[in-house]
Amino acid sequence: MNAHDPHLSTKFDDGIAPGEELLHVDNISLSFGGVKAITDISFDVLKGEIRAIIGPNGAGKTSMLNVINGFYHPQEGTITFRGEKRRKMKPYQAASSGISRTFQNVALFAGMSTLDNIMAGRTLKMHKNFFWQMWRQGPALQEEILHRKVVEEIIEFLEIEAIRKEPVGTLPYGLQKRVELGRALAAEPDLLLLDEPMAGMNLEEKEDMSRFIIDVNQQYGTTIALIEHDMGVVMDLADRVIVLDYGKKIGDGLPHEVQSNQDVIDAYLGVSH
Amino acid sequence: MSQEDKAPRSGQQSTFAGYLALNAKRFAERPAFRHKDHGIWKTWNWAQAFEEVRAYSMGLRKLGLKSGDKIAIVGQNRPRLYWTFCAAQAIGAIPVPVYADSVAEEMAFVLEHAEVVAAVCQNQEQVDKIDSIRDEVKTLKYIFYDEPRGLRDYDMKNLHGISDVQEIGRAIFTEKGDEAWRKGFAKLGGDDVAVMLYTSGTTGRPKGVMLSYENLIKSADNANRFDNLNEHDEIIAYLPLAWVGDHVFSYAQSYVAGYCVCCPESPETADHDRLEIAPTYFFAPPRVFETMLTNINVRMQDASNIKQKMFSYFMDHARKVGEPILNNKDVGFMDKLKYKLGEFLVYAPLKNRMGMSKMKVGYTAGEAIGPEIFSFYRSLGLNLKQLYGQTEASVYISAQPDGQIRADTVGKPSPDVEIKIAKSGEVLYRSPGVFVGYFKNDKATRETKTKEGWVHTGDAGFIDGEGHLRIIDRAKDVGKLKDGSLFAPKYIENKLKFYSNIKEVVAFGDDRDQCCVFLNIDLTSVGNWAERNNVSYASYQELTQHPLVIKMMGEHVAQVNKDLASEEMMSGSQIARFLVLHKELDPDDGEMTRTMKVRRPFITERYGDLIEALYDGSKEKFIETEVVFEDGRKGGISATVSILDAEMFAPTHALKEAAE
Amino acid sequence: MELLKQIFIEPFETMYALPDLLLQTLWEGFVSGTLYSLIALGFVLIFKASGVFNFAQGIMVVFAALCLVGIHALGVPAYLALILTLGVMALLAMSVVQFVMKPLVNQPDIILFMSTIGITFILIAGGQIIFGGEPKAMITEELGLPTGSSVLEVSGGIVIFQHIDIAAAIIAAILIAGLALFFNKTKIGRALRAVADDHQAALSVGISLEQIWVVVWFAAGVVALTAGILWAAKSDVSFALQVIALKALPVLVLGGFTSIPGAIIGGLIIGFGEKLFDLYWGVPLLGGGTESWFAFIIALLFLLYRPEGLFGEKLIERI
Amino acid sequence: MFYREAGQFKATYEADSAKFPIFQDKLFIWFYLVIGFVAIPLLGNEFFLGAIMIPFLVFTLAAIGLNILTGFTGQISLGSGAFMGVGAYACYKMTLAYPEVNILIFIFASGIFSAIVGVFFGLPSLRIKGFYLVVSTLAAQFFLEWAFQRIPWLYNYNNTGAIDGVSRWLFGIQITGGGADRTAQYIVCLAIVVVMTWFASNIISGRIGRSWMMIRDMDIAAELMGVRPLYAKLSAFAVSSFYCGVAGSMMVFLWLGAAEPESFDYNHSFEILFMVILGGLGSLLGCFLGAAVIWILPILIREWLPPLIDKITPWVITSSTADLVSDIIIGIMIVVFLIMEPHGLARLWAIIKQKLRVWPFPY
Repeated sequence: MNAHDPHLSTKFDDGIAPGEELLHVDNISLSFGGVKAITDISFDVLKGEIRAIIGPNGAGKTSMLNVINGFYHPQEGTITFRGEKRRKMKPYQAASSGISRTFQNVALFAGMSTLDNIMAGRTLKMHKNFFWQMWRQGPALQEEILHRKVVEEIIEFLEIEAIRKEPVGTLPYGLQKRVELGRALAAEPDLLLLDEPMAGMNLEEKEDMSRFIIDVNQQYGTTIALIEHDMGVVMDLADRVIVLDYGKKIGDGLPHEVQSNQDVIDAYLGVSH
Repeated sequence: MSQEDKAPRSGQQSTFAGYLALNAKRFAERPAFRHKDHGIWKTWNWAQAFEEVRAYSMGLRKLGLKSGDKIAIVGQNRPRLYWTFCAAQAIGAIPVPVYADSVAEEMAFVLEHAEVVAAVCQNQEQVDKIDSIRDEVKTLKYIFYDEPRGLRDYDMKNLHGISDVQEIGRAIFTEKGDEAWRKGFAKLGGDDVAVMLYTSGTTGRPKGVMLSYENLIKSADNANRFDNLNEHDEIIAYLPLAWVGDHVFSYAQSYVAGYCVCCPESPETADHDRLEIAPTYFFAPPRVFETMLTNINVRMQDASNIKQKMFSYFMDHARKVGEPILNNKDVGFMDKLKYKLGEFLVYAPLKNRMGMSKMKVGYTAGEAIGPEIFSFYRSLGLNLKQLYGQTEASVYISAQPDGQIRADTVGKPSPDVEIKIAKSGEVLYRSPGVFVGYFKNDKATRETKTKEGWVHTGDAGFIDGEGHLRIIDRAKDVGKLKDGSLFAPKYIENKLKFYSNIKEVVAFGDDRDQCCVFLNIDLTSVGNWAERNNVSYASYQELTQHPLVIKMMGEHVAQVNKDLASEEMMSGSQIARFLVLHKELDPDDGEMTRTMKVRRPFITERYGDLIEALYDGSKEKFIETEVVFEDGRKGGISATVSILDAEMFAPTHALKEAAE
Repeated sequence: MELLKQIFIEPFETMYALPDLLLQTLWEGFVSGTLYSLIALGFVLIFKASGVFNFAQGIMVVFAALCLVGIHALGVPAYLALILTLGVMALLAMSVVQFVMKPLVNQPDIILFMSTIGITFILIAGGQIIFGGEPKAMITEELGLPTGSSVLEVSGGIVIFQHIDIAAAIIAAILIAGLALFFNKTKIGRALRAVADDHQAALSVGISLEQIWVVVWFAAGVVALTAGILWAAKSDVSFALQVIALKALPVLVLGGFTSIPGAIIGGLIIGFGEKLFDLYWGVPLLGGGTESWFAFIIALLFLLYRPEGLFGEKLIERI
Repeated sequence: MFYREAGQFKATYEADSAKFPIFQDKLFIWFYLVIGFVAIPLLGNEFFLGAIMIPFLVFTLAAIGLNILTGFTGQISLGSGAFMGVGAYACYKMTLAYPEVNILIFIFASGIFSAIVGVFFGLPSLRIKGFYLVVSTLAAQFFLEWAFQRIPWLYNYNNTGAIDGVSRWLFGIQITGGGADRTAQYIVCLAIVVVMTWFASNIISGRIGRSWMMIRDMDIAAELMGVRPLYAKLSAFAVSSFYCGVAGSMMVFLWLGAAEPESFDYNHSFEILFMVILGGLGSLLGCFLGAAVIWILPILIREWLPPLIDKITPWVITSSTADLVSDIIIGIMIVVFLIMEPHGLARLWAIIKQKLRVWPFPY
């Protein structure tokens, strides 16, 4: 039945073999009006892994994500993504080069339904011009339906069938986060940035979300960089962990290595610098 | 209906594969299956369904499955799982549907007992479950799955997607045609076992009921004729595949009549999907009708005053004339007119919201339905009926013919069914639907089925003056209080359960001084009540022990006692004391069966302390209970449960007689 | 070539040749600039304290002036009429807060903005029904404001300074200084700023949002009244004034929405700019009448260059 | 109550994403189309068509234009009156230059000119948001108004400084200029509005419409999903101004027959904004409802209020006072709607419809 339909179930292929370097961040420094948010941070993300960035509040985690997807422009340093080196880019350029993300405080399109929100994630994949859109027949409709099918796969994947046509504004927080993940996934990203995907969730929701993140990683082979506050979750989820504190990198390695790193322990226990 | 409907249908077939082939010819373009999948209803007509099943079946054979092999089916209602029945049967294999939500241990027992060779799973979750019990089920060789999600990287031997199997089958078909395959099932039929259904059973281990082709086809054909079902009907398949009802309604009858089976997208969306499809034939256990009515009432309570008034005005009118109109009785012109107005303003919209606008006939069975609930639906003009059935009978024992519907009976014997009442009061029946036997359990077969073909239902009942069967209780449950009064726990329980605030009841009394009950509140209904009355509570447990809740329960119990007092046989077993349980009875904890029937012995054991407290006069009792969470973890909850005396009444039937 | 000459050379030749005309234009620009600043100040007050972009500020100017003239026309002495008008403005402030701001608290800014357009409509139509639509003369003398003019001779020509203009500049300066003091030095002024920064925090330290709003709307009313009197003293009180009042918007754009000094400097830039442009470029090249759009186009160009205004704070967007 | 959705299932994505997925809604639409195209031309008199229906349609189209920008893309504009003017003047100049070309072509082509102007004044929206944009669009308003007055070429050096609808024919019926057939004008207007509403709803439900709404709801997230703000905002400005432009040329050629610069002053921009707010931001249906209320209410008040006041009170009011009264009522309605139902009449209708769908339940 589905043999000829487009599928998400093929792994997103970007020509980079698993385990090779997908993203490399070199000596990034970022400041706002003299206040340093990030100081000289370097790290890499390998294709196919789940990379976690952790650290106490105000450690510069979100700023780091914002730099990666072009929302903030670092004063120093470069970012190499899929072999292309750059310092400055516009967010939509980041999006079109294959970086997609979710937000700490859910940033859904509140006036639209779950379906439309996830369809929004397909924006970059849709090309039919204005005049076809105006008629909404033939190619434009075909394109719309083609992408609807992909979106429906995501809806099924995230088990949100029941809220397909609900306006997202009315959904409970946990579901909103799930829809947001769906939207990011709809872009078929090479690199998926998740900003505190489990913030404000209860235990059950956290478990669900962890499962989805792992599923995304395994089924689509998507490389994931995520920020998380909760150490416990990260240790189970991530392949490798970076620890930031006060905008500096204080640890980088496998979860258990990082966990036993004295600097990291101090940072989390709040030992003064 | 016209005479044609009464005439025997052309092309009687002996197997379901035969019917499928027939339907592919006679109803080629009519829809056979619908499935809400990825947001829209995908439809297969009979011709397509035939091709799908043929490819599937031929693929199965190619992979090495053969006649007599048992194939387990694990999952929710999905077209491909329904196809599995026929695909397996066509090569002589025997499908064994299993409750998808049963825990691994339960499943292991069934699979092991049935000696299944292959398991067809809906998705990764089920595959994992089956895989985890592989060691126990030595015979299991193959696992098939419907939804490939997450299974891509499984490195498991003999794991195939159904669509892969179909590919294999298609290849063979293009190469060699389907002659050999058709011949394979042509010689089947009659007493050959078509399916094995494991009854959950209120006691002991599940038993594998073997039903033959003749059992199923005969019953299905009779039932279709009884209710004039044909290829234009649609049914929504949402009940467990392993349950005989679903097997007969959504499989056997569908194949025989050629009607369309619609599978909802997911259990959560089942209600909405029913609304979209608007089935013409609908089955639900009383519980479902009850929940629907509760939801209607709860939602109406939030409606504006005018709307509420309008609603209750027209519902009162429906109660008065709705059933007579449905039964084609004469009512006054004004009443008819008012009913028409009510139809426009209330009844039709209500049926529309419930997805029952097109319902030709609906059934409820499995348990007694509250008379209020039953007549509510009927008064709306819905042809809701009751039937009485068992797995061992291929469902139908008795059913209510159109125009002879009463809440307290389960109807007249179904076509070709004979019923007799044993001296003990137990109901016995004999019919073409009577099962072949229990798999690997001759002893149980002999205990249940006599040499003459009579089957013990295990239920006590009687035939009333109009020839309708009435069921009182499980035969073995009907007992006596120490003072000799008759004690029918189910009867009492049902009376209580008819209150929307009460979800479940367990009555005790056999061989005891008096009758006492456990109550389970209905969280939807009581929670809503609490909201409206500003009763605050932090947990289910707290709500159950709230003085106002207990008071309300006490009032319900008193009302039931008053009822009982008016009945000659029952006035002796009025409820003396009651308590409200601090936790909901739950199949995960083993307190109920998967079909949501109370497991009395288990409860007697588990809550022994509470029962004791009911009879020793205590005012309250502390209890600690172990519970199993959804993910399988275990935990404990504890509470102090209040125990109260119920208001009892002097027998009124005697007084009435005296007054006359 | 001819055009370039007309744009880049001839205007300056004219300026040099007729310094009295230049000086007169500059003075007029200065006076209208002060008045723009004053109107813009009304916007800034409300915007700072409640984040509301009060589109009705322009019509409040007209309404206040009309009210004053109208009450005086009933035979009420000028100063009493002034006090009564202040009362009306207070009443207006309270009604706006009670019936519009309070019910709309926590709504998106855009909704609040649109509600002030609604208020504009009500005030325009209401003002016309109560006071009539025809232009009226301002009661300049009765209020003790100077009339007449002084003449200054400049290299062969004369420059006329209307006394009312001088008074206007002085009164505007005093009012602005007073407001600046009020904001920086008084307790309630500081509270206003606290509210603007963080509603929740302000509430938690016991500042009543409602009172604050009434105060700022009233203050904006007073500013509007002053602007109305001064402007109408130069022309007449009429509804055409509200279009002029709209020019406070480009002033805000230049100055930044939250900055009082910005409002002053922005007003002056617009005031000087539009007079000079119209005289030296508009009339000879474009047929005149450019004052209606000059301010807006300047603001537009400025926006492209520096969206946050001259003195506005640069926002760092967070996600 | 009227809705009977049970059994209306969707077997294809086309059907699922149809404009009127519910059968009863389809019926309503056909009903309204029949009323609009058949009943009204047959029954309506000169006054009803000329003073109520045609202006209603013209303003509906302008409101759709503004709603695309403000309601769907979240960019406020107070320049729609002037954009209408651009359309009107462009159409006037074109039909004078090429009298033989069908006027309908020019009515549509005039939209292109106002789209170009709209894009120009929309440029600042790339850098600025919200209130600042009001200033930019007011700049368009005042500058264009000035241009209509001061550039004689635009009004063909008429002594009056006004433009008038030259006479043009369509299928042998005079549809513009003095003595044009009102009924024909009405039908042309209705056809244009129906077609353009259909286009608008198509665009809105597709990729471009979605990217507008993404910008409106959360511009940062939109950008990070790959929406280029430049394209999204400017396309909204272009489409919006196109609609306003067509509405403007309809106003001159199919309704008023003539226009002067004041016909496009900023009061018109307000009026259209009010239609959008009252009707419902982000709703096409709202444009119809808003235009109906804002256009028809004052007419009713003007007709009914003076005699009524005359009869029941000792006072006498003129019809211009009645106009002021309706202004106040509209102002109050705006405030009340913003407080009670910020999404306007369309949302009100949506709520009623929802109630009817779930009838007799409240939700």
